[in-house]
Amino acid sequence: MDSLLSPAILFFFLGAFATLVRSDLEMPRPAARLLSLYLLMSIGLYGGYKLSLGGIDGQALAVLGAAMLASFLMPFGAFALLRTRLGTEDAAAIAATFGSISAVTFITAVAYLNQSGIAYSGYMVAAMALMESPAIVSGVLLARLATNRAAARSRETKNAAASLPGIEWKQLVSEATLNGAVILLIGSMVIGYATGQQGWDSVSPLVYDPFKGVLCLFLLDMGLIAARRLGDLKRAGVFLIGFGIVVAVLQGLIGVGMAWLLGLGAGDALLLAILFGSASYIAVPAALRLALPQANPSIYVPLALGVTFPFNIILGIPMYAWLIAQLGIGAG
Amino acid sequence: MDSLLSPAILFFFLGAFATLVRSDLEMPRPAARLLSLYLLMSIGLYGGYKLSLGGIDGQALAVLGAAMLASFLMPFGAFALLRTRLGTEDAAAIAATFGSISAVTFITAVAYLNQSGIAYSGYMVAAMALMESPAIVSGVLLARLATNRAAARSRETKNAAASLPGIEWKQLVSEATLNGAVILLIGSMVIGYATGQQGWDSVSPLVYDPFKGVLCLFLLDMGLIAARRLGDLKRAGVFLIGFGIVVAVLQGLIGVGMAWLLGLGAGDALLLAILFGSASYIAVPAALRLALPQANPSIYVPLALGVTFPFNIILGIPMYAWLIAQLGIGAG
Amino acid sequence: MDSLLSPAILFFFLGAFATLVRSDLEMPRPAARLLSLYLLMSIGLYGGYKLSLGGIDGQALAVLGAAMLASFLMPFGAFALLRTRLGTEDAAAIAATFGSISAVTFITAVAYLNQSGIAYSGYMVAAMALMESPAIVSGVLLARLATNRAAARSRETKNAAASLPGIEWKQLVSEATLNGAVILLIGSMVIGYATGQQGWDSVSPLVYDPFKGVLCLFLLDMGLIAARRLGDLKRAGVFLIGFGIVVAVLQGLIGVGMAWLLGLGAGDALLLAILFGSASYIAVPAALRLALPQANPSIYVPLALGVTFPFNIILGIPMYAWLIAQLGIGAG
Amino acid sequence: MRNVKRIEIVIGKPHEHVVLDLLRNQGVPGFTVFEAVAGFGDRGARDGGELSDALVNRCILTTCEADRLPDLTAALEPVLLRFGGLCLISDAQLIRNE
Amino acid sequence: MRNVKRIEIVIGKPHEHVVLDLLRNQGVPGFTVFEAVAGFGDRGARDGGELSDALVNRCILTTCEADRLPDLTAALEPVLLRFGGLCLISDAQLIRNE
Amino acid sequence: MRNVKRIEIVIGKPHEHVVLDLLRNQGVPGFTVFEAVAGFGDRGARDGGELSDALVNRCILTTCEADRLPDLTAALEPVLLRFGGLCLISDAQLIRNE
Ligand SMILES: Nc1ncnc2c1ncn2[C@@H]1O[C@H](COP(=O)(O)O)[C@@H](O)[C@H]1O
Ligand SMILES: Nc1ncnc2c1ncn2[C@@H]1O[C@H](COP(=O)(O)O)[C@@H](O)[C@H]1O
Ligand SMILES: Nc1ncnc2c1ncn2[C@@H]1O[C@H](COP(=O)(O)O)[C@@H](O)[C@H]1O
Ligand code: NA
Ligand code: NA
Ligand code: NA
Repeated sequence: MDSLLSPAILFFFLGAFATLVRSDLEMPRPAARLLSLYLLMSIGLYGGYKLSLGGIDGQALAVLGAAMLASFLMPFGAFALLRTRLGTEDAAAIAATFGSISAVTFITAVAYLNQSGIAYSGYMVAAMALMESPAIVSGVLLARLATNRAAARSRETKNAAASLPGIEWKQLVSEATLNGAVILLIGSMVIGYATGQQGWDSVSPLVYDPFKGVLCLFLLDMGLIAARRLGDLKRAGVFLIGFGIVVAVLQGLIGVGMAWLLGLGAGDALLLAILFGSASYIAVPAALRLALPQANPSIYVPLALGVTFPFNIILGIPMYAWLIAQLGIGAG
Repeated sequence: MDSLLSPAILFFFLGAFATLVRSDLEMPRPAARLLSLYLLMSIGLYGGYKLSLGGIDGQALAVLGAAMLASFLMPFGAFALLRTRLGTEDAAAIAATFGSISAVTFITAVAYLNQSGIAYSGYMVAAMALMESPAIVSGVLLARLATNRAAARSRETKNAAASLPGIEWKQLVSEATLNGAVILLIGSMVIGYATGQQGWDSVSPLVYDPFKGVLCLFLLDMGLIAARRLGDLKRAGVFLIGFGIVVAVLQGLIGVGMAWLLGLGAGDALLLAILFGSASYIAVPAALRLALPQANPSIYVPLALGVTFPFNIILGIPMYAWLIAQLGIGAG
Repeated sequence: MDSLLSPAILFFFLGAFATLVRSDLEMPRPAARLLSLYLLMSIGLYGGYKLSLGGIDGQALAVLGAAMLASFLMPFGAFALLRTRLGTEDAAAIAATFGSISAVTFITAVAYLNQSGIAYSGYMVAAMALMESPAIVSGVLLARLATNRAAARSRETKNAAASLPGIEWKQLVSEATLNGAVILLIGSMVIGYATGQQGWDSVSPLVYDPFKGVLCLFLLDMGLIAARRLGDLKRAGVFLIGFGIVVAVLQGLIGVGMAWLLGLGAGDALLLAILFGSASYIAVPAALRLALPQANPSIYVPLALGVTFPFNIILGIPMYAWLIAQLGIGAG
Repeated sequence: MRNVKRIEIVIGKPHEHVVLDLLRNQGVPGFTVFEAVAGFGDRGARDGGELSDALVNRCILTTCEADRLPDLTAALEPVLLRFGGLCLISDAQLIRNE
Repeated sequence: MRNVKRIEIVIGKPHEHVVLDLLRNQGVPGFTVFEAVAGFGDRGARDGGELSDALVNRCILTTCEADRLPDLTAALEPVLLRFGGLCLISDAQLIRNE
Repeated sequence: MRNVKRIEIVIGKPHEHVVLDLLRNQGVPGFTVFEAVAGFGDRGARDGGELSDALVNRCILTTCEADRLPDLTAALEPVLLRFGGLCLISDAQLIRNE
């Protein structure tokens, strides 16, 4: 469990501590955005560069397909569970965030693998990028199916103005897939792939060498922000907090199982687990504000950011790594 | 034409693509400003450092003088052409932007030279810095000469309040030369020159090693912004778009000719061509808003940014490089 | 006095020059904040890393204790002097800023030592962090003691609403010690210490290699800002400007004396002198706005920023270094 | 100097373009957009702008003639009902190069 | 659309939380916060925000019912007297999902 | 709490100092400046602030006594005619440490 002692994780604790003791430490919003662009661009270029060395084979394609499908399907299960306690749109929104992924969790897992000397494949970055959007579509679909009749009933009342109109599918799919984070990630990967070794040599002094240091700065800010969301969590209640851990772990275990089925290496298995088990607080919320405007962002953002994210980077990553080693996945 | 395949250019395309598909990808304004300060400081320090190794000789002085003169004179020709279609102030403003230079185009050309292993001189950075301002002065002068009488005629009308009052030359020259970009560029060059090898060794891990990577991030943003200006361009019309390419190339060719006359090396010749043929969207617009407030920035900025800049970094640089090689300039 | 020729100091001059000639050069606020977070994090990690190599011995503890005590006591002398000319709260606020320290001055001194090849100890970073807060407490204490009776007298008048109510000591101490800069500094030091060599290797490409370059960018901005404060200084008058130099030097000399008493090495002696002799314009003002709201920030900030800071980085550092060498402190 | 209606609209950044399109359709002569650093309303706090636009609010300032106001508010109301946020309208005098 | 009081408060960033706590206690339905880039008042210029929050101003926009205004201003006045800044109150019409 | 005129001026950042000098000359007691992230008016869109100040708008909020208003607007009008932008004036009540 030495991930607990990496500088990046410790800076996350430092940020959370600063917020909890009511310090005025803060990272300006535009600075945080710049760091986040940097991280997405870096991981994209690196994935593309690794792909340019290896290439994509049948197994890679299988992983990509399975990842996308899982991202689309997982929200259905989560939604059913959430509907026992929450309204339609909130349930659909939370299900969507948990079907999608957290790029920062992925990046922290990559840093963990690098530090532990465990190899992983460039196409896992592609898997991450492809898992961002499908869950948004299924979230909206779920909300739509469930509210179809309710909307009809309330057509005359004032709330009708706020009810879901017919989904404009084209617009929805484009919003889901053309999200800034997705574009930057896929675009950087394509550029890293296209420019190969020569391109990598020219950009790696920015995107590779200082990467871990930048991750420290960014996780410091994540700590500041995540702890600020704890107030919202109190209102969310025990059920949701439990959901944010239990369902994340269940999805992570599905990822481990799928890695085993697909015969992935240990590094790729860890990354798949963390993709399945992480929840989005960047790409998905931005899309959901448009697609599910009645869902309350003060519920789905704090859950992904204040519960699942810290759980994953502190406990989830070493736990899955341990499990994968125990099961002997990729050890053949 | 392998400049098309450098990561920086590809990131420009990625940014433009993201805007065109209406993605929400964006670089926060303060982050873009920081990157732009970084690029100016870096190129200034590098030029100064190179100068400290070599020194300034007679040829260098001749280039600097010729560059400044050209920057002052070129707007007269452009203005005459533009007046056939546009009002005085708009014509003067566009002429000024095209007489001045684009630092980012220059920097992209420097990256191109580095990648192609072609040498160039440190004083070319000085030439760039010195070419920023003279065109602003000639632009204002042109507007003044042309509106002198019209202003007298309209003195009684309401528009008089908005007409050009007597130029305050001292203020104008100071605004033109004390522009932030000019000061940072020249100041960094002086500092790079004064602190020589020891200074360079202390700053190069910031200003040299990650330079190409930062250029990628910055060109990503340039792509985002340039594509956003395409709407303005439609209103500008075919004449102006044609102007933005044809006049740029004409001026670039004057640069090539002058390089030939002055007996410059191939790298310096390319940089001179690109200085002559590029148009300013940073330093000049800021000065013109004060000096020519009636000129419409939604015309002169999009032209320089949305037409001439992409043309130069995509086609102009390799084209001039090819021409210079064909003519055997600097190959002696 | 070759500190005058380091790029960082020259960029400070460049920034001041740009402001004085009314150039529009500026660093966006969020960018300056990011650089300042970087510098604090870097120096903290570096100090912690150095501590992890050496460790803390009795001498280190003596230095830390002496530094904290001095930071608490020095404001009493300064306050007595300032009360001859200023109101209670303004005097207390200025005394507090001069009892505290300037992290950027410290960092510039560290860069000076590195460049001159003079060694210093990791625990000096701890000394800096510990000296940030005590002076805030003594400043508030001084204001409280002095206004106790005055407040009673004016209780009936309108100004009473603005008079100092009973100090909430718990809140004050927490605000003083939980200031963002202090937390980041101490937190980074702890992380640097805890993660040792391995942690340092992973972050040093960000926090060490480009450090001097970032300092250039930051001092450029400090120059821009400091020169902008010169207008405020005129209103402050000759007495305060003299105070900003003479009292700074006196405190710096106390630092030199204490270094001699404690038997410190030359590098540590210089750092102690500069800690004693510098004044805070980051952490203390933020805390004072809450603790002494009647004190005018347009007096205490410009003094620390526009007088004492430039004096120290231009003349103070080389002067103390010269003195320490003359006195043979740390020389065997 | 003449009388106009001063209109300010607080809206989530993801919905900003909807309002701006609406204003353009209503023919307002111009607008100015500010970004909020924090907000609080029925749906909790909005201050997580460091990560995504989902929790960022913007404020749009615009003007219209008194007789155009009813049309504009009628068009605006369903948008605010659907996406949250608010609109404040007051009387003002305008100076401008028209 | 109904009549409310539009309230805007300019205050130093270090004192922002005092005002926000006060507003919450007074039961305002929501607020929006903007950050100023510069300010000038009795205590000189406020434009050194690059280094610390000490010289940063914020502006809080909120609303209240006309009959709640006296309570709110009574609570606000001592805070503004103590910490500086100002409060502007005007009449406005509100559109909102309530 | 007393009546004042609330004045807000939207102006290009390159011209901001002209307006601020004017306000100081007119003796306003203080002002607060905000930066816009976007603007639209007769001269097209203003949202290219990433590169230079040319396309950045600022908004200046200030107050003045009712009887000083005519002087102030008379001084302001030619500046707005020359440089573009606009000024909105409304009635407000002020709370402040004066
Ligand atoms: N009474 C109010 N005054 C000012 N801003 C408000 C008010 N109510 C809501 N807002 C703003 O509108 C946003 C959305 O409000 P809501 O949909 O109620 O959560 C909030 O985050 C605030 O920025
Ligand atoms: N008349 C005014 N109009 C607008 N803002 C003001 C006014 N007076 C003061 N301010 C703002 O309030 C802050 C504090 O004012 P003061 O306490 O007078 O220095 C200033 O920095 C300005 O941002
Ligand atoms: N009616 C309006 N309401 C609010 N802001 C406006 C309005 N008209 C113009 N502006 C602002 O003033 C700037 C300059 O306007 P213009 O000179 O008409 O292009 C615009 O970019 C807007 O930010
Ligand atoms: Na997931
Ligand atoms: Na040119
Ligand atoms: Na001190």
